[in-house]
Amino acid sequence: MKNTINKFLSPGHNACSGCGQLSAVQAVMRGLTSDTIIANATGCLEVTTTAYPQSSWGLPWIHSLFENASSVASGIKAALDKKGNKTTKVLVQAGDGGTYDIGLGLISGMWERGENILYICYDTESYSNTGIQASGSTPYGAATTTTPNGEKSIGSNQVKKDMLAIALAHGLKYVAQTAAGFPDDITNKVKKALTVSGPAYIQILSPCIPGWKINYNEAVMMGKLAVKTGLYPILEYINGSLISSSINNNFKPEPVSTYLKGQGRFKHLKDEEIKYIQNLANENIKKYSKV
Amino acid sequence: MKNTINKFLSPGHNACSGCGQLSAVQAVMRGLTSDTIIANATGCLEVTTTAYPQSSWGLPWIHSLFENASSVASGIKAALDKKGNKTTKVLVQAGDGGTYDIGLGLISGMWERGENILYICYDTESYSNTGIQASGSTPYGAATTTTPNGEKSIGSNQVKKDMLAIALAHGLKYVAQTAAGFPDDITNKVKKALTVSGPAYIQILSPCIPGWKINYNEAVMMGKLAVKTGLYPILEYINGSLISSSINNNFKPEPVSTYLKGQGRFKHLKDEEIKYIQNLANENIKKYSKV
Amino acid sequence: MKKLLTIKPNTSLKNKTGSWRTHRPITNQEKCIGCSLCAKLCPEGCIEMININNKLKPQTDYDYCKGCGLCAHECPVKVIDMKEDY
Amino acid sequence: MKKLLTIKPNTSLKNKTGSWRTHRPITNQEKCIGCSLCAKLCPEGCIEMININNKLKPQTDYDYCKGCGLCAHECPVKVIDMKEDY
Amino acid sequence: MEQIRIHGRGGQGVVTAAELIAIAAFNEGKYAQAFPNFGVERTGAPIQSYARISNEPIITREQIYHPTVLIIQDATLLETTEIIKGTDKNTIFIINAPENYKLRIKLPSKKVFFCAATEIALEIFGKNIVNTIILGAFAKHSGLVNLEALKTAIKEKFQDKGAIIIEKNIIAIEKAYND
Amino acid sequence: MEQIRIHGRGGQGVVTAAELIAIAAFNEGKYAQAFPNFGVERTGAPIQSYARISNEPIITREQIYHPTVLIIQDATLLETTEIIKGTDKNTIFIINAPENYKLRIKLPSKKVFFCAATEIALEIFGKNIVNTIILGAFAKHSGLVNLEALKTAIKEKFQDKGAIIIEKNIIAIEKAYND
Amino acid sequence: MEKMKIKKTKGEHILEGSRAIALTINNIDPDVISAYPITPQTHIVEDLAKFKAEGMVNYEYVRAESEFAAASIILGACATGARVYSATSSQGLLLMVEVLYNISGMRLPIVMTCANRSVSAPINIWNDHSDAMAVRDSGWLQFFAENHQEAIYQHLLAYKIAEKMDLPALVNVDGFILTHSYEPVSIPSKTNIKKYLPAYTPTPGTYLDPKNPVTMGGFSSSAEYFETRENILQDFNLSLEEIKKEYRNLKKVFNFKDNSNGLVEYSGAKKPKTILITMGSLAGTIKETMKEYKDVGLLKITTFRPFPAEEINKAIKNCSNIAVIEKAISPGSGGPLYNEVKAAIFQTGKINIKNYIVGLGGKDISQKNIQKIIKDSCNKGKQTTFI
Amino acid sequence: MEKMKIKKTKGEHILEGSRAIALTINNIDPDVISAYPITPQTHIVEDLAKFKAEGMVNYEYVRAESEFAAASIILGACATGARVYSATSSQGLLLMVEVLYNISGMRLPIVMTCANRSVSAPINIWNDHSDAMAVRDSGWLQFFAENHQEAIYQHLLAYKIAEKMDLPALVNVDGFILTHSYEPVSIPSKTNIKKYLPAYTPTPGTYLDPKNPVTMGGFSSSAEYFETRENILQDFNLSLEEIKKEYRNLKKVFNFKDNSNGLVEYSGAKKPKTILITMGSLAGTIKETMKEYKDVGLLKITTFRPFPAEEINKAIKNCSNIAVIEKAISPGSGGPLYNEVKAAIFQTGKINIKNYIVGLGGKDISQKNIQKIIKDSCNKGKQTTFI
Ligand SMILES: Cc1ncc(C[n+]2csc(CCOP(=O)(O)OP(=O)(O)O)c2C)c(N)n1
Ligand SMILES: Cc1ncc(C[n+]2csc(CCOP(=O)(O)OP(=O)(O)O)c2C)c(N)n1
Ligand code: SF4
Ligand code: SF4
Ligand code: SF4
Ligand code: SF4
Ligand code: SF4
Ligand code: SF4
Ligand SMILES: [Mg+2]
Ligand SMILES: [Mg+2]
Repeated sequence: MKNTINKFLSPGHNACSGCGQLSAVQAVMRGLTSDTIIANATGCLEVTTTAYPQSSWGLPWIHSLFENASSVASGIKAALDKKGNKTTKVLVQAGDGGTYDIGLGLISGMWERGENILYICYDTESYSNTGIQASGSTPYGAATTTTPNGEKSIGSNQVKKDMLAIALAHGLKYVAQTAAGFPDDITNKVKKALTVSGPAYIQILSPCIPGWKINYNEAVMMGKLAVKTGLYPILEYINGSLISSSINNNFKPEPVSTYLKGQGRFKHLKDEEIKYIQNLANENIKKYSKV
Repeated sequence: MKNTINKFLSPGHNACSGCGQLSAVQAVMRGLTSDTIIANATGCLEVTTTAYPQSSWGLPWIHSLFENASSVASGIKAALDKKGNKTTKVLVQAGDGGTYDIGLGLISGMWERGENILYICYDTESYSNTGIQASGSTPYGAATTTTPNGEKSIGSNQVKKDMLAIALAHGLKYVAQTAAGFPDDITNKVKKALTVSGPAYIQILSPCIPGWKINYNEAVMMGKLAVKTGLYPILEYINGSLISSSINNNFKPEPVSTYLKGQGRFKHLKDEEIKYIQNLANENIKKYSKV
Repeated sequence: MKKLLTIKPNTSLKNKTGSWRTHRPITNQEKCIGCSLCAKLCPEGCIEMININNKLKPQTDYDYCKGCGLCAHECPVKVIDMKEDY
Repeated sequence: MKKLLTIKPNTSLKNKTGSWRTHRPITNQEKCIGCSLCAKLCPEGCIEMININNKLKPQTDYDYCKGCGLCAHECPVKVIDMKEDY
Repeated sequence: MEQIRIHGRGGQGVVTAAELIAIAAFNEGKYAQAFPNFGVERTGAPIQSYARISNEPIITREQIYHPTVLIIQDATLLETTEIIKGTDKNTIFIINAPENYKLRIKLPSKKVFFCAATEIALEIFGKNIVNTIILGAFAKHSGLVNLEALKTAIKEKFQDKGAIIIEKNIIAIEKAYND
Repeated sequence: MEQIRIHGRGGQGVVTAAELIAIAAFNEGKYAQAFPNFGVERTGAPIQSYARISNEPIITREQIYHPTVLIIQDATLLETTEIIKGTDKNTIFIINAPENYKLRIKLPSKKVFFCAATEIALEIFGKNIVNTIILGAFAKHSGLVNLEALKTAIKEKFQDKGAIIIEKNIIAIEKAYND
Repeated sequence: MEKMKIKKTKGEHILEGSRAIALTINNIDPDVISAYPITPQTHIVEDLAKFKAEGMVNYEYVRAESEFAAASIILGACATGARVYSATSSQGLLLMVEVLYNISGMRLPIVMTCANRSVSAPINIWNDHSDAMAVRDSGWLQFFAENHQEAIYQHLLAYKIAEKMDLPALVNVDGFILTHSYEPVSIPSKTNIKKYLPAYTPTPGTYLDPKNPVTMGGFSSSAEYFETRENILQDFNLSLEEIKKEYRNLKKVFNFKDNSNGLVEYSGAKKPKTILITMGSLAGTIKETMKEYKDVGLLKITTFRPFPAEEINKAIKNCSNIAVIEKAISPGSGGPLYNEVKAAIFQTGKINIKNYIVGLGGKDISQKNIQKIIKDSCNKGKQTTFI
Repeated sequence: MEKMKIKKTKGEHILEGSRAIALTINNIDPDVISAYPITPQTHIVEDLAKFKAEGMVNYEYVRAESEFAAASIILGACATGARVYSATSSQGLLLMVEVLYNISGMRLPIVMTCANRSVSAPINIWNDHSDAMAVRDSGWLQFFAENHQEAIYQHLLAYKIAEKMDLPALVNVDGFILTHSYEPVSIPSKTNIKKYLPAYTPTPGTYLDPKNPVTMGGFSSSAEYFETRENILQDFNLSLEEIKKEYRNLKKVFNFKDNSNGLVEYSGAKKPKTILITMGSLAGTIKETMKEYKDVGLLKITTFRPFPAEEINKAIKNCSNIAVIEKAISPGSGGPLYNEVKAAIFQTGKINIKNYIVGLGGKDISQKNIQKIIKDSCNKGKQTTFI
């Protein structure tokens, strides 16, 4: 495979050394063709790839605001429709903050319109770009700068919002979840999602070096561990049915403690909380098992 | 029952004669105690009940904007929490436009915070207040002023967004659907929802005289018909499980045509579209049957 | 100094919407079975169930009744008549 | 008249992020099994699999490699070494 | 410049009536203007609308304080003097009420014309929609627009509503005009 | 007024270094100011920060164009003259590099001091965190703050990070100072 | 025959203002329309939806779930090279604010109608200029229309200048007063509009196109940002001349005459002692009132952004009193138009200039009110008066 | 001993600006805090979250999912009688706009910090005053701080005036320059603050309370709306005196002296030929630069809303040149501060007043730049210069 150096996303960007999100983006790009337009929300990806007058992007790419990438994509789609252009794909890229929180209303509007747009959420489980504040995706127990651990705090006391369920509630034909560290899976899901007509949603767990307080070389390992513990299974829904899951016949879960103890954001957790999180994993394993 | 004249919502409001929404609101009020604060979104209910310097409300009541009633309620809750007030209930009232569309992002944020707030959506299936434009709740085939029927249009070509599914995707402990015309059911659901700790959502179909193009005396009839056809079943979920449904053992569906033909907004529909809508009802009947 | 912006509760009682009415609901108290449905459904909340000879009977407040006819339409025993009224 | 606000594609190639590196990945081409994983995972996208004697081998572009060590950590046969480099 | 003020209730087509006057006058080659004064009230609540007719361009936008013609679509509104504000001895009053209707307030002018529009409406539409009907009386008594122009206006304005509705309205307006 | 400019890379604690200088000077009874010059770059990219020390209140907010002391936390940055802009023959240079380090550009002053901070860092922290260490050299060679004040500053600033980290940093800074 | 002649001079149709605007927009031939309903803008977008439903138009009509979305949708479409349109009002405009600044910073030639209405709290649906004033710093061209016909021409002008200068434009029409009123008007034909406003063809490399894949909306350094802002201010200044030029052109193509030069319109006394300054539909009522005065003139500001400082200076040169009559306030500062006029004519030095705040929340402005203002404007005394 | 003495005069701590603000807010004892992170406001709200996590504070800290929500949350809490706080910046402030107008119209005494930053597009995270200027008509009091200490006092003043006048207040602190810098500062104690700012006790019947069930935010007629707006303008005017009074009071309670009267601060030459006018942290750099000039003075506007027209008139009375140095533009109009100053001193007549636009998008403003401005300000010629 000659095309690992991807002309859709050139080197020279300013992301952290070892960034899990950028690793995932590379895999997404391999799933696209040059006949694609990208609308990107504010966040690490946008900030680190477009320091004027330099851009890493090789595809037509636009950033407007933090919360409106989905509506911007709808506008792009309408303009293409008006031109009678039926081939060009429209892709949204946003972080978990732009997806779970500030952008959710506009995403719902886009999904409601039923437009043929693929939405990709790079889930760093916090607002990485602004210094690791909690988002709706921040998992229970994680310390962030707005949910620090302390005398009266175990870190975030909210559980992660279930974006997949929300996407499914909108009747999306293609909904999937995967993680950095599974590059071929990511690429394949992107390709598949693009064949579906109507809105599609892919969420990719993207370990963040300062956010998770991990070493530069650990992003992929953490992505894999999240999957292996059952905390972040790889899932794929078509027309609302779960058609594939990493929680399958061969699934032998790792204990969540392996995952938690490797990350600075969880290092304050006591046994009790770890048990609670193990329970969340166990529930996932029940819910998403596809045997 | 002496208290049918409800001091929480006095007569003298300016709603249309025969308004289905106001009929429903009366039933909701009977489910409350005086220890309640209401945050109300912009819409018919707000506009017709608070023409300065007159108000129909007998409870502490606030209107801020169209889209933010849920966040305003969170603020009210936080202020009560700070005061150590554990008894006062907080209620949000909004239309379908304020709920399905412009307010959705903020509702999601409120639900995510898990606050003990009851949200009631009066579903007129359009923006009644501004002259019957289509909302995310407008059903397939309905003519509105932004989805008029015409040479190239059968009315709204989008299907109604599934707000209940979205509420359930947020893990709400109490989610219910009912309709104007079932006053005791509404009152009971409100009472029940208020006993749940955590966010609750009740959606009430509220036939609108000019919106549905029906006679002044038909709002309740239409609410009942919507239930009887299976298009708008009465539903109740506790902890995510459907615990009661109007689609039960004794359910004998009326054909949707009875419902559609009684309403001006559907009168342009051809057999084909009526069939499609009958199908939607049939799917509901399958999905929500609780035998 | 700040003009008072809040509104006192239940002040819409000053707005006698009875003037909107073109038809007036007339209830046959005799035949009424006292089910309260009309009172519960009325969008104006202007029907009160009162005790008449130990039976609950609806009493319509014509100061506010807009004459929509909902009560008449829904009365299970059809004892409310809508009469022209203007 | 309007200043050009758009940016030409792939212009970040001017930004040689190799200078950020404190460690340099050194790949043992002999032992490499050519699985491409390193190339697929590198966040910089600066590893290219090239044909060396009819075998695919990774070639790292040190102009951009930030030295994160992800490739080394993930190489299934552990043939990438991170060497101090500053 | 002739100034017409119309009082009625939400849902009675008060605004449409003013528009029809303006369209009719325009079709007769005059300058015309119509505009509403909406409240937030719904069907049933009192509202008003305005129309102006002139041989000169109409540029003012103020509401009508001194109407040449005052149209009352609903006689129950004639309970306070608020509604007849700005009228004087020259004002023409067109009131929807039977000929023998007893006014509760005193009107400043003798030019008071009744039109039993509700009766006609119930007869022709089966509903109390009086706005077009009363325009028949308006045309007859004010002479500000002629009947033909009004009919054309109705055809234009109600185009979307279909032939039957147009026809009924034309019958109704003729009836009021010839009453 | 003494002006200190620090160059380094994101993640090396460039900003913290300036803050520590300001805290130390303040603790010695002087006026002090510190502020960063952030980019959007992440860990690894070149950034700079500023500190001022004075016996008078410091009110200016301009960036530091003519540093009294220039601290280079990462010698690889010393590749272009951009970085030494505004320095002159009086500027004190504190550079993280081994004593025998070969500079690729010419510096305008003789007051160039090397500190093998990376070596010390790897030894003490096992990581290339040099910001506090190089402050030891700064204290020694510039004399602008004394070692004790720096140590107190570290204790204050790193309070949240726990005793072990504070201790290690103090050992490291002492080592650099006494080197 | 006589009848036809009259009709010709006064317009070919009698239409509701909203309908007149909707028909014009359709003739302008936009590619993408998106909007969210709000009183009193609703009739415009309902008409556009209706045209679409009837299958007689070419544009894509995208239903938005909020004004924030509507503005973002047309942003995306315009960035893909489409000519776009939206309309809003009041709360809708306020909700869009972040997007509005973004659009102008991206230099997208978007045209939007604002059916002017007061802003909440308290909530009120009637006309004033609070909404337009709230976005006076957002980098949008702003036009204010006196009547239907002017509104129509301003929409053409707005597209022309927007596409020429790469700046977005807001056309302000007074809510209800213009949007819900009927009056005679001529709707320019598609063919004539094509002559004035050819199809929109942005320069390759400035929009989203897979064949020319550029990056839009990148992150900007201080130096870049600074330059960009200087550039936009310059272009606003340049657009003053462009507006005058294109307004002349507009008159030629559509064969009409008026006193306006696109920026301002003076009417009334040749040598006025008092000049009234206002914007929008109120100008009509003032003109009617002025007929009885010999020494009063009206300077109607038709272009509020860019602010026509030079034109104002010229117009007021020899008068002694100025009354700025406006429908908005900036709490803690006063009337925004008043302050901008004062700033513009600063070098004129001492002149008696007073501020009248009228019509907030739709309070009717009668000819009597105007008479009172004319009378009061000669007196010294209170600078700002609410009438 | 000597050491302690110095420390006393220059503040008791050396802190990051954000930390200093967070500590002060905590001492002000708010009931409810809600915010959404945005650079460069983040450190303030992170600190407040940290205090909360450490269990040493009393406020409720509500995580919001957007700035629109954060503003609405504090609105709801304040309407329930709570003292509230939020902080934001740039895009966040723009996203809040609809809520901001609503808050002021509802007359809720909310205090918010704005860590001033440029607004997009293009996106840029550094300091200027574009964000604050974008809400200049929103009906919020606005203060601008030069340094940490002033920022702290302004927060106290803001709460005081807000609660007294029922008006919301925005305290502007330059992003990064103040929020991310360390300098000596004194944090007023809880006890002292209580003396100046007692607990917030709104009048019964003006807030949400089941025991006194009033309706808030009702629909308003034209007449009502008009009155409400007149009332708010009046109260803004009245607050000018209140600010002066309460600033004097502040000095007394916290025992400090400066040249400011709360509205403006003059420093420099007694009889200046040239007066520079600016807001915020730039004043420091200017003062440093001015030390070398004999005939130059600086008028620092500390209260921008209400705009201190009278104070400005007094200060500039005898000077010949004015240079308004500001960090924002209104495209199509010029520098907003420049225009407001010109409008305020209109009656002064001809004076040489020039506008210098500096620091947009965080472009550093050096003392050299200021020297250049001082030199240029005496010349006639170009009105507006970007430096
Ligand atoms: C309206 C608005 N509020 C806040 C911000 C500041 N902001 C920019 S990116 C960001 C967080 C991004 O988080 P996420 O979407 O998860 O992307 P990540 O950086 O983690 O990849 C925030 C809070 C903004 N740009 N606009
Ligand atoms: C930001 C904003 N956009 C638009 C409006 C105009 N508006 C007010 S109420 C309303 C529709 C209300 O619809 P819904 O929520 O369904 O309530 P209903 O009136 O049908 O009961 C609209 C569009 C507004 N007030 N604010
Ligand atoms: S902060 Fe996290 S997401 Fe952002 S560039 Fe660094 S590692 Fe990637
Ligand atoms: S428009 Fe519909 S919802 Fe609104 S008051 Fe009338 S009937 Fe009720
Ligand atoms: S007619 Fe309508 S308003 Fe009157 S009492 Fe019956 S239901 Fe109520
Ligand atoms: S609904 Fe009929 S039977 Fe029941 S209480 Fe009313 S009038 Fe009586
Ligand atoms: S060290 Fe990191 S940046 Fe360098 S080649 Fe390996 S993965 Fe890529
Ligand atoms: S991961 Fe290892 S084995 Fe695979 S290609 Fe890279 S160096 Fe070779
Ligand atoms: Mg993230
Ligand atoms: Mg509705």
